[in-house]
Amino acid sequence: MSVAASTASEVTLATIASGRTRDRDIKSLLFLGALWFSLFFGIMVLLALIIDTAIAGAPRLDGNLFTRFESTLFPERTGFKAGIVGSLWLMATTALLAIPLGIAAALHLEEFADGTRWYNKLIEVNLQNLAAVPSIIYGMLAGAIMSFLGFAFGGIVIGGAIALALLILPVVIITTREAVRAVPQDIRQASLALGATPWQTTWRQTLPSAVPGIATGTILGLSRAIGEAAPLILVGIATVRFLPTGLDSKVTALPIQIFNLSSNSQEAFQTAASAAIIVLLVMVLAMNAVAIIIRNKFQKSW
Amino acid sequence: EGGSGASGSVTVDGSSTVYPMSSAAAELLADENSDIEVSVGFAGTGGGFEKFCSGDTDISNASRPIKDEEATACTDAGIEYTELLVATDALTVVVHPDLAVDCLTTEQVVELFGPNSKVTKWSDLDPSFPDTKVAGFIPGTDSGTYDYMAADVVGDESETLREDFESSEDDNVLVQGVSGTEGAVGFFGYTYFEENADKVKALQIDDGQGCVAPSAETAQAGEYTPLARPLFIYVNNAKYNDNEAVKAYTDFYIENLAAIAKGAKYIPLNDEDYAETKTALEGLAG
Amino acid sequence: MEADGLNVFYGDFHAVHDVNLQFGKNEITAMIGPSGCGKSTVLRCLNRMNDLVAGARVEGSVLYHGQNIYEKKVDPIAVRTHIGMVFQKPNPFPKSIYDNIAYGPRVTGMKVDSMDDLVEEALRGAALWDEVKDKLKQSAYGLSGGQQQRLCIARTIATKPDVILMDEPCSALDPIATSKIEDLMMQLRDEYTIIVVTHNMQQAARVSDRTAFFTAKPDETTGNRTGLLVEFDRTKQLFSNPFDKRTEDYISGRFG
Amino acid sequence: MEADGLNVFYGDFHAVHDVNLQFGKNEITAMIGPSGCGKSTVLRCLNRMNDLVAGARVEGSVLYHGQNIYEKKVDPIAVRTHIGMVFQKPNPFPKSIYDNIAYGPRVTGMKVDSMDDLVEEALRGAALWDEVKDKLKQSAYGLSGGQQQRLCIARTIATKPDVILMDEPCSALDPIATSKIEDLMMQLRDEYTIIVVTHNMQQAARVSDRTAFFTAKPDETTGNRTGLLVEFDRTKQLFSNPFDKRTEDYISGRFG
Amino acid sequence: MSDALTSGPPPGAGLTAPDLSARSRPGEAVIKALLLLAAVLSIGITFGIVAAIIGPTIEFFQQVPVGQFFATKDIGSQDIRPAVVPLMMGTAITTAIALVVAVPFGLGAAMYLSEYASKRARKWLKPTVELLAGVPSVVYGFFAVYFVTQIVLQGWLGLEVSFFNSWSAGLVLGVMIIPTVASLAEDALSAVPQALRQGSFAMGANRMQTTLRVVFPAALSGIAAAVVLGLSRAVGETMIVTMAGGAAKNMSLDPGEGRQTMTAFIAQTAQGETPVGTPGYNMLFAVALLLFAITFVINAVSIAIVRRFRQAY
Ligand SMILES: Nc1ncnc2c1ncn2[C@@H]1O[C@H](COP(=O)(O)OP(=O)(O)OP(=O)(O)O)[C@@H](O)[C@H]1O
Ligand SMILES: Nc1ncnc2c1ncn2[C@@H]1O[C@H](COP(=O)(O)OP(=O)(O)OP(=O)(O)O)[C@@H](O)[C@H]1O
Ligand SMILES: [Mg+2]
Ligand SMILES: [Mg+2]
Ligand SMILES: O=P([O-])([O-])[O-]
Repeated sequence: MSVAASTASEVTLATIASGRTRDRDIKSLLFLGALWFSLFFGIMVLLALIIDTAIAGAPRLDGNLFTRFESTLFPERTGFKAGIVGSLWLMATTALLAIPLGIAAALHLEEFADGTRWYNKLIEVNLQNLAAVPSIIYGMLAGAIMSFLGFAFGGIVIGGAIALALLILPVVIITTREAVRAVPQDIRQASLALGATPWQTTWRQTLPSAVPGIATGTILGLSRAIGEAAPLILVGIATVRFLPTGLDSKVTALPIQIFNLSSNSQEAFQTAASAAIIVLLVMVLAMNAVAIIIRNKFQKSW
Repeated sequence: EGGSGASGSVTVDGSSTVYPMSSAAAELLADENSDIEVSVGFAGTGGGFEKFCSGDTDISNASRPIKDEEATACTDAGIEYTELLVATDALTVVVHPDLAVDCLTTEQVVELFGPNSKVTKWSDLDPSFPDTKVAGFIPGTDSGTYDYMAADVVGDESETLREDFESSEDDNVLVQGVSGTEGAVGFFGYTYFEENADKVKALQIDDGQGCVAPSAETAQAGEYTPLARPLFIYVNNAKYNDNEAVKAYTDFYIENLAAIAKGAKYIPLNDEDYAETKTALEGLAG
Repeated sequence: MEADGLNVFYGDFHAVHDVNLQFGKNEITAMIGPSGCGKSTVLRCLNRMNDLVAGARVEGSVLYHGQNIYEKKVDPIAVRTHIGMVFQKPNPFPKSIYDNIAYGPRVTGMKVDSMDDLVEEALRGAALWDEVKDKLKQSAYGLSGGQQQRLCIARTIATKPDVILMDEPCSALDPIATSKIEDLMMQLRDEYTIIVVTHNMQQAARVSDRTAFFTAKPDETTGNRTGLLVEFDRTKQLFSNPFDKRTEDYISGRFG
Repeated sequence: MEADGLNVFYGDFHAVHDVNLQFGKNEITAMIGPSGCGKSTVLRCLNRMNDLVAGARVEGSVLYHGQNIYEKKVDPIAVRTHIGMVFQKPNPFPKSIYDNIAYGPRVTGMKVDSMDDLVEEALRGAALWDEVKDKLKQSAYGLSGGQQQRLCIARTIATKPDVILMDEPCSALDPIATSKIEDLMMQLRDEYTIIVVTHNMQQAARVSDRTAFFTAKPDETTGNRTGLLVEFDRTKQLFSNPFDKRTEDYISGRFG
Repeated sequence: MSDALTSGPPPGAGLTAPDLSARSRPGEAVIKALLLLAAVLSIGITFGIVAAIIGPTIEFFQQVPVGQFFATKDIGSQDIRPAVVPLMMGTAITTAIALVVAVPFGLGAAMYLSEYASKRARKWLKPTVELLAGVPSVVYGFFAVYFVTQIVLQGWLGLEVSFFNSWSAGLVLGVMIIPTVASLAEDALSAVPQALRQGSFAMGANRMQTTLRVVFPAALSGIAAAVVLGLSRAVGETMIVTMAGGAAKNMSLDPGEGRQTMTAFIAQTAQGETPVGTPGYNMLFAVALLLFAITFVINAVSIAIVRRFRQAY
């Protein structure tokens, strides 16, 4: 067709076909470089941390690490049996306290609460605030609860677990709500239209569909709990040289043992602490990895 | 003896200076009898007595004798106790190993740590000392060590030390601080120094008789003044008699006192003092 | 079944104004009208699904076997077991085909001799048995859209309702699946009273016995559009000889 | 400006098949056709906006002043400063009216004597000056939909392009705003080459000089619907006397 | 208006009405009550925190005048060291250093993830960055002391910093909160509608200009909330500052020196197990209440920012 362009302007062609794109001009490249660096700075620090700890702790990654109690006399065979077992106790107890409570609260807010009521609004705002409360404050609260309940001694399993459960409760509630909210309304309506009660609908349809999301959230919450030391200090958890036998027995935790050893100036103890950090990191990173895999695998698009 | 049949739990708290000994005692006992669960804390001498006199703990570690008001608190709560001397300590003033200072007079110690100290550089203390900034790492106010330095050495009526120094109940933190900071000074029990002799340097103290280095010998011989001091454990009489674990632990502790002190790198008692301690222990079993 | 002076509000918004309708037993009643005129709203009133919408409020009554289902002593959950519902988008549960069907009888505590028989009967009733009988234990999500919609119908009839409400049951389906569902509706008419909302006038004309035409009238002051019933008659009559001008305009494609 | 043997793929999906089009300078070319036939896709090829769609791949060439804009040495960003684009939904930036207009000249590093003058000129060009001259510093979000769309046009002409692409620029607007935009388009024709996608045949007939009619043909095996150009002619000719049966069916409302 | 009744069969004729009467479902009610209880408990926690802290705090202020609490230097005797201002200084300095690290790196990472990374890359990169927040804080504390202070600051950089110092604590704290800032900021950036980006590209802007001039400002309220949340994390973090920041009440501004933060004070004092009831012990609660109030206010600010400036697009 003759109407097609015939007056090609030289200027125009020069600018569009310069062989350079402004997406790769020097400023853009510097900017992209800065973004890259931002992203990888954190990852590099993480790597440095892992490598440094692995090198420092390698000599002590032996059986004693897992089978022996702490020794102040013989640093080369000090062990973390009490801390590892104690942390597992604390975690299991924390899970028992926080998960049912968190899921119940989330279900109320998401499925049964009338969001226009003032008390439900209050609960919402309050949850946002709780998520930002420093962990050490939860430790103080747990300490107060323990003395209120009349436990003379600090440092016992249930005290630590209460502190950790309080700490992760907001996380569990928030992630559970997100998971429940992601379940499409369709499914609930279908169930209700068949004559199921609201609770039957929640229990048999909504909750099962939300399990992967809830699992991701609780695993992340528990992985945070297992690494916490500050709230445990506040409930009096220190080092002990025996295993807990019940909820009211004295206990120690891996992060507490690490904290106590880290201040010991003898190198052999620091080596042991590094080895214990490796154990703790493996636990935490494994939990995170499981959570990420669940999230990426079960993320439904409906 | 070792109480091989006994089981139960023992709660020990108090002086962080004595902690390594009591902890070593627990550790060695565990090799013989793993049914006894001993938990040892380090709340500091004052904090320890607080718990001890409210009946929360069975044994209290102390790096000074019990104070009158503490004794009253115990008596008011109906708690009878026995004091057992377990070792001697030489309170050691340490500095960063590169610091070119080797000896302080008692007066200089007072000037350095006193509540109104104006010493910010070593040269403020003595013009011949280097021009390095002073950084301090001292025990927390709840420790017997702090009390001892404040009341018995510095002797200011407020019974406090200067406040701009780092403080911690955990002597290991002090070792770290002193060894990691140029121009740093601190003080703590002799053991912590001995364990870390490669990281920090102990100063000699001149109490008018010339510079004396802290050591087992000088402490035992009474030459290391005014910083040598006795270390104790206080045992709750009733708990000792009612709780077989407490008895087993205490007996084991005193029985093996020399070995424990050696293991924990303390200055053991001389024979005379040890005999006195054994007598006191026998008096306990009433 | 009958709606009497039905008014529905969403908060302050008057969505449906004074609707009176009588649904014939074992008949298919179609509800048509432009978007937003309140067809779905009226339908949801008929089995109290509107109870679940926050802020929705219903005035007037819905009589079912002479009983006003909005009376206080009536249990909305029981209402829904008698008056089933099929939705616009097929919404099977993320479970096996078998469990989808068995869900209703299980949650309502229905006494069943053999669940297997009940499942087969329901699937046969929804003309789906032959297509799925070999994969009852497989996930319902593996079915095509049309099969999923028939599964939803099967699931509904498994609870043995006597009225089935359908809200645009074919609008998410292709023509072949649509015609299967239409056939199925005509079969089901022998046993069930069916009330269906549709956008598709041809569909209304093809399958229904009676048709209700709704439209929405904007409020003069607020401009809010409130839905109302314009005309309700035998389908043949309404399409061939509408009584109201608006109906005529709508079915001749002049608006909506 | 001209498209030569244009084929577009989204991943494996062949969205547009072999389109050849010549756009007249200082003319308005309309692209019409049923939904999904690839009109927007073709339009986006003309200023390389498709580069930003993950998985999109373009074959063939688009000549602009004789230069193939898909050649390697061509900077797509520079292309876009010469060939502007207006979208279906008005998308002003969350900035002031003034900054919306000034954005293009600023980012492209245009030499301007007075930004104020440029802003005024662009707003006058988009017939918006009188309505907004007193609130240039206010957020663009305070404008009505039609004003926002004219702002988007003003923003585009501020960078002094010579081609303006418009993808259903009126479909989110009410009739009054629509007619304002249509007037504006006819004014702009004096200075710019305009290519507009529209669903509204009346609009195409009213404003355009030439019209391209697209449709989509399902693949026999996969059922994927690939878009193709059916007919391209002077608008009067195409609407009064279509050459192709499919065009005739479409413009007479028989399908789509 | 209709002839339905005359031309159709009477509705529902000849059938006995089914039983629709309301039945009581006690189980259902109990469960709902339990769920409500669980939700209400979250409010109970807040009240519990305040209640647990307030009693000893009141006692503290009976023992120590408010003026001494808000003093820059301890004026007291024996074991009362009531000045809180040096602790607040410590918190302020470490937090400032942490933000100097976390804000640019966090926002940079967020912009990369949201504007540059492919969908697939983002799916794995984002959790990897989030791992940084999953590393236990004792581990960071250990790393701060033995790697950052000893190897990096004193070794490689040859700085004359104290063994305990704010540089090390603040830097590592900053790394720890990078993901908090990055994750929330990324959400905010991703929520900016695609139409705005298209608009910008169509004007001839390049990706950097689009990111910085259109997307970033549009997401500003969310980004501000992300930074504020990072701030609140930094203020509340305990172990890193306890292990690496030292225990001195220090009013100097030199980050090379050590100083105690409010959280470190709480942890260290609690560990020392100061005798219950003494002013030294009660001060723990006064400081905790102050800390709680500060984080509460910070968080309220962040919620308000989001509410107030939420873009309507
Ligand atoms: N949950 C709700 N809250 C508030 N308003 C609603 C709600 N559901 C529907 N509406 C409003 O009520 C009116 C009627 O809606 P309804 O869905 O019943 O219309 P409809 O005729 O089914 O339309 P369509 O054909 O599009 O499905 C509409 O104006 C709608 O916006
Ligand atoms: N980003 C994309 N990824 C994959 N497929 C796409 C994408 N964008 C469009 N398509 C597909 O390409 C085909 C043509 O789409 P296009 O948007 O160009 O159609 P259209 O003619 O503009 O339709 P409409 O009139 O609805 O806007 C459609 O089948 C569409 O689904
Ligand atoms: Mg509807
Ligand atoms: Mg389009
Ligand atoms: O812990 P102290 O020995 O110093 O009381």
